[in-house]
Amino acid sequence: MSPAAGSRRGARALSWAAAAALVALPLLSGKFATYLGVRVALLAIFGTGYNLLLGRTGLLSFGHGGFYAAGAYALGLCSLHLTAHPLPGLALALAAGAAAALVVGFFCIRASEVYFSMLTLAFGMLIFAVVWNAREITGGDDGLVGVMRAPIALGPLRLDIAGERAFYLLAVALLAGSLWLAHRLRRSPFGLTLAGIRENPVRAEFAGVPVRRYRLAAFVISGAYAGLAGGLEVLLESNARPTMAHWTHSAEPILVSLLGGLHSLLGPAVGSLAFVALREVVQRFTENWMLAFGVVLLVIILGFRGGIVGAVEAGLRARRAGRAAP
Amino acid sequence: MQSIVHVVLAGLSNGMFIWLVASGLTLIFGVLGVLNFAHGSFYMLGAYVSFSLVRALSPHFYLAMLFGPLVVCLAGWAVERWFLRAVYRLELPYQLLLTFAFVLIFDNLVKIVWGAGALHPPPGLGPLEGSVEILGRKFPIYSLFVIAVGPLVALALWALLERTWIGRIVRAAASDREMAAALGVRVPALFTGVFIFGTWLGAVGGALAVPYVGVLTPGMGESIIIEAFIVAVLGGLGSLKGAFLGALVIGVLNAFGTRFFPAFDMALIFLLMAAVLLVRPRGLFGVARS
Amino acid sequence: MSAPLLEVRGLSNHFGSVCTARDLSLSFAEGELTSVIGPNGAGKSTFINLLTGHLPVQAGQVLFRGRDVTGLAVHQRVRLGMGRSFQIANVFPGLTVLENVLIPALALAGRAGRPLSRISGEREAREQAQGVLSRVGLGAEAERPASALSHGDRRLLEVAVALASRPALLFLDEPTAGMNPVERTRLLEGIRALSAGGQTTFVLVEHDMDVVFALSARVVVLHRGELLCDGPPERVRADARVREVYLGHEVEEAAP
Amino acid sequence: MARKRVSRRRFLELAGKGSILAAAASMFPRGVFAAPPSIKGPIKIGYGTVLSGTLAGYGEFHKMGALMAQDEINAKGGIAGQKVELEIRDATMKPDDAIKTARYFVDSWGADFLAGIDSSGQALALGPVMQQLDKVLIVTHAATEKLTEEWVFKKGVRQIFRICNATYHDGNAAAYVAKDLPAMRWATISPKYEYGFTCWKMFQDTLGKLKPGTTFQTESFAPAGTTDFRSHINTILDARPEGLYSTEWGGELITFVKQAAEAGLFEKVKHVLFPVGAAMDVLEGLGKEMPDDVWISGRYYFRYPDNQTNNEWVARFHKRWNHYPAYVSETAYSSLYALKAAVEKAGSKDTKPVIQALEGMELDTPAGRRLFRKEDHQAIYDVPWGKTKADPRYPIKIMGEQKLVPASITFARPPFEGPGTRPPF
Repeated sequence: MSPAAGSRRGARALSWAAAAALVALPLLSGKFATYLGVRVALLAIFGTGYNLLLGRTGLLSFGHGGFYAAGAYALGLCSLHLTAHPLPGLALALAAGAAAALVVGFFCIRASEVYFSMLTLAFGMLIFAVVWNAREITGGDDGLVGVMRAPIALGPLRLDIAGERAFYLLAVALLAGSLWLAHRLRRSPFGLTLAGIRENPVRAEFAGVPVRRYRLAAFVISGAYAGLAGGLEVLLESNARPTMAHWTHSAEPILVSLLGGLHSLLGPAVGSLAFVALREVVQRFTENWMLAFGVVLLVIILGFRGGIVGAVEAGLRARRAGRAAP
Repeated sequence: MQSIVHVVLAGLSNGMFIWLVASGLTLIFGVLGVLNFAHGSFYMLGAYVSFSLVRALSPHFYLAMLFGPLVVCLAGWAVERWFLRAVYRLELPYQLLLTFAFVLIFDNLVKIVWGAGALHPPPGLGPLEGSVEILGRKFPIYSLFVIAVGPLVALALWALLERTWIGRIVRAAASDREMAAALGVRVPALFTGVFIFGTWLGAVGGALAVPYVGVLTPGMGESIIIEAFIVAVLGGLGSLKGAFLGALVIGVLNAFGTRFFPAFDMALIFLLMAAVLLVRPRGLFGVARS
Repeated sequence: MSAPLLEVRGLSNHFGSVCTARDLSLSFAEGELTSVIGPNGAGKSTFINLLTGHLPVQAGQVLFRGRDVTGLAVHQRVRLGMGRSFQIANVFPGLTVLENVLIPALALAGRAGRPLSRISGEREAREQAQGVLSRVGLGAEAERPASALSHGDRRLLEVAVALASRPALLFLDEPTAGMNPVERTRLLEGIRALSAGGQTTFVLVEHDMDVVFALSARVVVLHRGELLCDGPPERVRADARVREVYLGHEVEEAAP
Repeated sequence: MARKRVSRRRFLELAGKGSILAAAASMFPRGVFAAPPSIKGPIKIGYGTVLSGTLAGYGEFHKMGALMAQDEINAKGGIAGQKVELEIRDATMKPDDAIKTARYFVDSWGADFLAGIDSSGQALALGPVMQQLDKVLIVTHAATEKLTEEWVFKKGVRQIFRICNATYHDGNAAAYVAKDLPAMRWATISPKYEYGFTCWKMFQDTLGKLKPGTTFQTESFAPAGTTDFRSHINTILDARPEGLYSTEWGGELITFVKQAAEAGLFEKVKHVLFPVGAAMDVLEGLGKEMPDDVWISGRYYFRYPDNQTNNEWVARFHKRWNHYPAYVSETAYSSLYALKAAVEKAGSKDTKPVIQALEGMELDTPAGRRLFRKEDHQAIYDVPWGKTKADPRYPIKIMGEQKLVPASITFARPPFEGPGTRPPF
């Protein structure tokens, strides 16, 4: 075994340990931290899927709140009218997010750049308006309330997720699954092709890639992630609301992706952690959290273009280079 | 008939506000290639600063509307010179995020300076106060004034861009900034100037909105910026002609929608934008940017 | 005799009031290295854009191996065996050189859409990609990001990307523009060799007359969207109208 | 020392009887309570309200009331001898932020009680959360009747109480005012969300029964954030109703009134009802631009009741903040006193005994005597309706002619289903 491979293995073990510690931390530091941990996990799922579209395929959507809401209402309605079992609900949420993304994507995918963004914004807001106005089904702006967190029953096995910790572990497990899938997608031929589309759609087309179809596929996958996150949030907060589809909510995955780093797998997850933690910390010191948050955003955009992950990587690289030089 | 005329008038006056905000947005996009989320904040700042000046300069409210936006230009200058300049070369998401950060900052600053509560301008608009009877129904003189201001601004902008040497330089820099730089145009300074001018337009919209809306709140720029975005996109990004037309269409359509198809009023402008973009992917007068 | 590789019938195109293609009809035979020349604004790039599907055809027909491809999307034509390069180097700048070539190789193999398998496991496509890179002389650069290549190497890479689709017919739009003499020679030698290999038929759009007359078996001259002359180099060189319109223009341009 | 013992004995004695006076006495205690052994440490109250965005002004008014209550209570010995600690946090108007705020207060900060909450969506979303957190929440602004009917009464979320009046007042009580007006054809411009829909429906149902033959011809609902009501106003003018009912509120009501005045609406439609028009932000915002002879009401009106408790409070409030109290100031202020009364009555700050103490409790507050209805935890108290008029003593319009429609006849009654549960009774 070469020393380099040994240190790589060491680094990998270290990062796994760090991840495990990070996951365990909320469990050890009280209920509220656990609750925030769940929110970080949900936002991270939302963002990780979203970044397959933004960071990987190069499409800036302003409508993913709509798919999030589709998932949320799918789970909510399923739970209230069909079965409270979380698994069919989550499956339905995922499918609803994907289906909504398929329909919206079909119309939007041919537009380019800003026009694509604005079209997705329009469709997201249409979903918002529909949810708001379909009061009989959705409860209007009051939202869909009273969804309960039933246990996951698999034959004789029953997983109770009503407690914070259990639900946190479920959310983290789903996040891990989401990250694993995103990781596999990124290093697959499909992921490479998406990156090619991001880098140069015209060249990709002339390389024999049906660009629109691939973009649509990425759009639908990210929609499915959004739907899953939306469904999970309904389980967490026991309500679904139209503002989930609002463009301000669609902006959140963009924010966390940029915050964490657009071009890395972990970027959105790290960005979600930073986003939730930052707001929480700032809010303890000042009512003017918007001001503080705005300033932090400025610093990150102007100072750390690769996001947090990018900055850390650059730092590590510099250290390694510094060590190698003498 | 009476109803239709008044619906159209209401739509026109509303459309002219959107136009004033969208014109600055469009100009900035057309020349700098930046989508400025913070443009709504300049609208808000225009309203607040003018509001304070109205009190100080009472009863000459029009002076406040003249000077208020100029004060806001300072904010525009600072944003462009110290921050925006750094992200011209970056992708769209970074630009949006940067300007979004300023939305948060300005909203919060306004709250700190002017308070969280809504502010209400005192009455007193001199000759523009009161209403006139049109077809047996009252219509505010001030709204008529706004309806007149919109096309005047459009005309002035057109003349400025098409008929003056500054306009020629701006257009040259907009179509090819490297070429303009090679010809000796100081592009950074020009961009700063255009951004300040765009800021001024947005702030004028805000100043004019003070008596029209009657309420000032931190965050008042957020809803109008979305409408202005839609108008700018509908007309074709970078096209002032398109933005003007788009604002008229959105204003009037919204008024008709509220009156005749209330079920759709929240979705109407989005439906319209989606429909236009599906037929014309670059808006009404949009051209491809390289 | 079998059908020509590519046949164009009555192709016309307008940009507003400007006519960029007027009732063009011609065909390209397999294995015959053809150059398309013409003064600036002659409609050369438009011609290629129309043939490859980059621009929609307003009137006329394009047949590839006897099959009507007029309405097909770009990627479908590529799959059938039509490839191209662009006037300005057009690669995937953020990816490595190998990845650049892998994308068309995977697309060709119908494996680009595989979502869960690993790139590193795509043996065949990788071998093919490496092969193409070696052929254009970029084999050693495989792991470098494309954006780090020199201008000439980037043009070579673009040709490699196009070749990786294994085109039967490859349009190269001014492939040597901006290259230094060494790079140019290398590229032209490569093209000559590949053309002789018989797998790919080349159609070049060129400015450089030396290149055109040294390489081509046939030269097509366009002028203002119209076919001015079509034949072996010697005949085109001798054609009076070509001399007047095309070379006259060249002389004009060269004059200060 | 002696005084302390007396008051404590008096307290226990009264509490033992379950007397309504216990609460009233504890509202302005004369002595300092010794801490009963079960109550330890400061009483921590987490207050969530909107402090950012366009409605942040409401949060400021909440804050004024809550801070005043905290300071006054602490100056007079705290709650059951323990100091009150108040933390006010931005819960925005979004349900998820409200939930996060509640969880922060309870799980992180260690709140004993919660209060505040502005939007109906937030209140409804908090239902199951409060059950899970098992802390008392006193809602001071959100008005949806579903909160108390569905969550508290039907689903048994006993932790939630509401100290402000509900949509019943805005819908049903308005109908009682409208029935005596010479107007048979009514129209509305109201918010395009559940609150606006619900109130308009209650108004129609109740008025339709009170005065058969009344017609409700036109409705124009304005989405949240509307800044241009001219098309809505045109809709109403076209329909030529005799009466206009509008549950627009806050800044949007101000904008609406200004634009309606410009369009001459108040000359064309003689009878106008603004159920939340007596809100202080509206009265201050419109000043003299508020037209005369419009019927207004709210969740509290600073000149009612005209008694010592209220008048002194309004004076203290005005002195400290240079504002007249908004209704959320009063509900915020009284929510702290309700908690004080409940804790002292229960002799504990634990959730269960405090809920028991609050249920059925009567409490004298600036807004008058409140009764927390046992079944649904809704505070029953009266807020007057009045016709706007100018008064030289105030920079704002106040109520001239007043009309009191008692809450007891306008609030829906448990079990909220079947005959006799909705007015008119």
